[in-house]
Amino acid sequence: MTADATDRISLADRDTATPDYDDAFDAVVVGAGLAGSTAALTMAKNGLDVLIVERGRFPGAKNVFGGVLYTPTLRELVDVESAPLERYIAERRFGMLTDDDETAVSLSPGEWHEPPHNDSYTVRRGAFDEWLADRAVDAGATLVCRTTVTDLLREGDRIVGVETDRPDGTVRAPYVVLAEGGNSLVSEGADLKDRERRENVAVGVKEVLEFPERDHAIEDRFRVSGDAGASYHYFGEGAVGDAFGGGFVYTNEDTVSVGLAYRLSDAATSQPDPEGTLDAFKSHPAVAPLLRGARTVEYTAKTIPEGGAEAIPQLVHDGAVLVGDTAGLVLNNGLHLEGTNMAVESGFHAGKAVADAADRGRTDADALAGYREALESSFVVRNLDRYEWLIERVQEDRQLLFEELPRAVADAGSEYFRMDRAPKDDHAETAKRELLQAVGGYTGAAKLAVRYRNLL
Amino acid sequence: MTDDPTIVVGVKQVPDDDEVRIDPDTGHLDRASAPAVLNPPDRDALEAALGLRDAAGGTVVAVTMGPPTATDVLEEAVAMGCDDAALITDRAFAGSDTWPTSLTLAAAAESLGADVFVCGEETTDSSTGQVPPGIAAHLGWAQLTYVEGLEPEFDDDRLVARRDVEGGYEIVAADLPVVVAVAYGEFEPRPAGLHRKLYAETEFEPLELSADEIGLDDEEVGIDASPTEVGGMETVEPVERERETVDTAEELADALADAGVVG
Amino acid sequence: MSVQPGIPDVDNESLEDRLYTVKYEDPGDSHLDVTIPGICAEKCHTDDCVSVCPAGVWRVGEDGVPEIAYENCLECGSCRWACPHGNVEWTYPDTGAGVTYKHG
Amino acid sequence: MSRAEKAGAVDTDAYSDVWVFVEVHDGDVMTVSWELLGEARGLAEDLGEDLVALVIGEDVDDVGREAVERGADRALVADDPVFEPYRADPYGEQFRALVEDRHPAIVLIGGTHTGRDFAGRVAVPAHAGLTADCTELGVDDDGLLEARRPAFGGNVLATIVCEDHRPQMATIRPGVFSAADPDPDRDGQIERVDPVVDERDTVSEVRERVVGDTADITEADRIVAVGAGCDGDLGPARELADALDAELAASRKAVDEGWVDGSRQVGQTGKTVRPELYVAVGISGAVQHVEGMNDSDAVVAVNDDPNAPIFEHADYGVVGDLFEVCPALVERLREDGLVDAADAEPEVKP
Repeated sequence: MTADATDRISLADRDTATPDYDDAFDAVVVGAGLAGSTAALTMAKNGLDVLIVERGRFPGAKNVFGGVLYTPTLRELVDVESAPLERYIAERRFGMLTDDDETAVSLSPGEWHEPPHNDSYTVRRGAFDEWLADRAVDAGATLVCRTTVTDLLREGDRIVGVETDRPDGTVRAPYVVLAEGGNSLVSEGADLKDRERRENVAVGVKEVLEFPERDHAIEDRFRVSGDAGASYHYFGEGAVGDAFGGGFVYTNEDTVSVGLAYRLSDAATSQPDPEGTLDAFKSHPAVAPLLRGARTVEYTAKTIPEGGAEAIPQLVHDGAVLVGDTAGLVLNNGLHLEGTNMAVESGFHAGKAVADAADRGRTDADALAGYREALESSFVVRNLDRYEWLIERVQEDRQLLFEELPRAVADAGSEYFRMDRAPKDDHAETAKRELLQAVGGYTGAAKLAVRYRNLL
Repeated sequence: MTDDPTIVVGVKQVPDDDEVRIDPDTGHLDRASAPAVLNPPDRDALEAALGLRDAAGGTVVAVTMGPPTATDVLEEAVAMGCDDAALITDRAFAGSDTWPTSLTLAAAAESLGADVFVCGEETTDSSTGQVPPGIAAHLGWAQLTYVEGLEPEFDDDRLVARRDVEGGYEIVAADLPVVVAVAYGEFEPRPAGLHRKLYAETEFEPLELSADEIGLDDEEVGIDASPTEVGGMETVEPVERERETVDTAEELADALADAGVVG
Repeated sequence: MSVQPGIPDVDNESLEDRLYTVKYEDPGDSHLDVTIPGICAEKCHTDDCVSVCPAGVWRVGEDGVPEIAYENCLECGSCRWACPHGNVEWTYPDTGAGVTYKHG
Repeated sequence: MSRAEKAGAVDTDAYSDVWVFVEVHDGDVMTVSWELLGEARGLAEDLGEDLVALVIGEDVDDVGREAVERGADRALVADDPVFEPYRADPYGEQFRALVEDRHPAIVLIGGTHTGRDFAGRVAVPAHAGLTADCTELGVDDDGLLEARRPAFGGNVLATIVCEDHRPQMATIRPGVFSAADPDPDRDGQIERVDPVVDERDTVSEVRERVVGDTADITEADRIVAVGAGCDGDLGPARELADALDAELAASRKAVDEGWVDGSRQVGQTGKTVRPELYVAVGISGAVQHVEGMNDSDAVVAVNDDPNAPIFEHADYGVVGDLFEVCPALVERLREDGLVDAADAEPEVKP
């Protein structure tokens, strides 16, 4: 078998040398999560050359969240309906748990069954984040995976690029968007923010469960059909013991996400370990019936920045901005557990601000200040400010709010509906006394009402 | 004297082992579901080839036989450091068994002017290990299989290898040109450089070569040049096992004694 | 009336089974470490790293210095914040190694 | 070498006889060659053709004789210094010349490293059909070789046939078949064939060959196999093997890590074993491993991961740390007198 010399294929005229990508990109985005991909998409749409550096094998590979994606901003940037979604939220239910009782409130507004379904969907991050990153690539961004940013490049205090864990691993760019999530090693390593106190960080643990022997288990147990789904939130002693936090159960297409999150300071001191707390929560009389016969598909864990408004770091630096969880943009006040909408909104504003600064050829913090201003006037910072006082107060009253009140409400409830041969006046009287005792009589109740007046 | 050797590396796209699920009703491996990745033993081959270039200079070119989607493995090879890469693609290759496959890779090596052809000892999806010796036979070259280490002596047109053999090893010096099949797990594959990975994944275009361009007629390749065919498949009932779990070593000893297996 | 208890029991899987559900690529060596073992041995009596970890990565050795089963790590970072002495060296497993979540 | 004819098809009637390649290094014959002669004896009888042993090496006349005693009707012996130690190109040329001259219908080769290196090389010039790693052989009604091999993974056996190319070649995993005992009364023709190559034509040179432990785990009645779980420390497995008077074997991972020699590897790319007792220590039980030990009578598995697939293929499973379970097992076996006393001379020296 001899190909004579004339057939010899010459590669000499092919130029395959490695180009130098320093300053070939206008911006480098650290992390292909919701904030990172949104920032990249926004900048790309404004004509910037953007490089997204993702440490996972694919966008979403390293990302974990409770389970519900809020898409009001995303809807204006991409066609949300063509995204890989699991179910829209048709019912929100809040359960207050003592060790063995539940008192719950449920909302199922009819309008949530119509698009845009209150912009609330359950998703699988492994699928959704990859889809969102693809939108950014479609718009012209460049994505490189399996590459971890380990540090920032500086000239003076101006940030001029990133360093990665690969050989020949530095790349310069005028702007860097830090979207590395809550475990923000790069931002902290480059002194763009301090390490959070453990009181301001929650540890989250979660399982995705399937029901091998039962088809329609989700439709039957959560009373949903078609693409409708449910979002159950739980708090009180039965969910996370005496820690400050809460539990959740969300319905995906044919799996269920069940998990909880509570402060690291509690996990370190009083609480059994996260896995033990999850087991107890899943076995609670009000939760167990939803999960019987389930098998674990995936067990995950995550930390959530919950420092609120006062813990937001400096968002804008010379040549760099912080977005999403890296900027601590998560609202958790017990009723609202929102991080995804905040991440997308911050990515959007950051992207716009970088594009504007690039038009003016400036990289200094003042030129990027538009990002902070836009964020402060958006729902992101305003919601955090609104509930800033609540988080401190709930911390102070946690004994009352998480143990005594749920117990009192449960006892009052069972008292009010007790079936015996005593007259209803006695039942009503006892129920009222249970409640008043817990809140410290009428004066106590009045004080509480004033103390939490801004909650409604 | 070979001063600027051309080192061609054969790589292949295979289903990802960890993602291959057992199809519950047939008991077969459901390969279609698994994503396609670079054949893991090929990373050792790429490292061996790049190591040769580090030691003695030369050009390293990756080649793969497959459909256009196989370009991904060439990108990974270029990202790891290969100077260039070629996709050997032609409908005529469909249904090839190891005979025409080794012929095609031999033709590609010849057309690219290879002095050394390196590949993994086997692929995880067929694992016959026959293709490398087949390529050497088609070309009439020397062959070095189950190679754990390489030492170039290109000034004397020779390549020295340490081969793993039953019960020990051999040191074998082969004249160039030579086909090398590297043992799996014996090399430390290097991580791709950032700029090279960016170039490979966004700008690099592999050279596309058809059967004709590497000097082969359609009848020499594909199904009608393949001596073997699959006559049939039959499921073999798994061996029945007690599957008895015991808690302690003592209980195990007793169980074995009762079963008359020991004592 | 069925004999079934009103509250079904949920058979929670062991930590080992749970960690088994997550795809993992071993980077070869640990991405976690303690900065100064002496601090763990002499100064630390609360072992917070052990109590916060959702994956049983941290176990205190006899000499008071933690043993780190890094292959179990779910990369949440809890230990880094929980350690009252800031004595945890936390880096990401490199070039995409470590866990890969499908659901997340 | 001329371009192979178009499709390489041949007139199959011009090919007959079953050949077995007898692999010999420095006078030692690999047991797989005798196993193939044992099995091929039946094939030759089914076909009504001769069973021929092909012996290539140096000073190998007595190997030819033993091949006849072990079932061959004839032995073809190519005896020359150029053939020792083994190299692919001289062996390949010699085989090509013999095939062109003698037209064998079937050629069976042991699936050792040398066997695979040789089979892949020689199948090409003859445009032969070659099937690798077979575990079953048969002949169909029109005399075609049915070479059966496990389709990768799962429990499926694929039957490979080679209709109009010759010879029909197959490599067979060591340990699958059993060798016939030599019968001194058998006689058959030992034919010396002239070598067609000499040292000047060769393109490679073996500068050094270091071969130590050539234990044959395929013959062992008891085996203790060690895997990744031992993390490099073979102590517990060796002690257990000594106590049970068993051969030490290994999974591919343990061989790849360099802790145990390749000749002791059980599984798809190693050997098939059929002991009375197989103890898997720290072995996860990948499909490719189970393929090589599934014919064992009793299987014991020791692993600290309750999820390890090996437990599904074991008669007795102990979920625990092998560094505790093995010593405890050895002690208990000795206490109950189920094995020789502790001072039995340990023969295991990998």
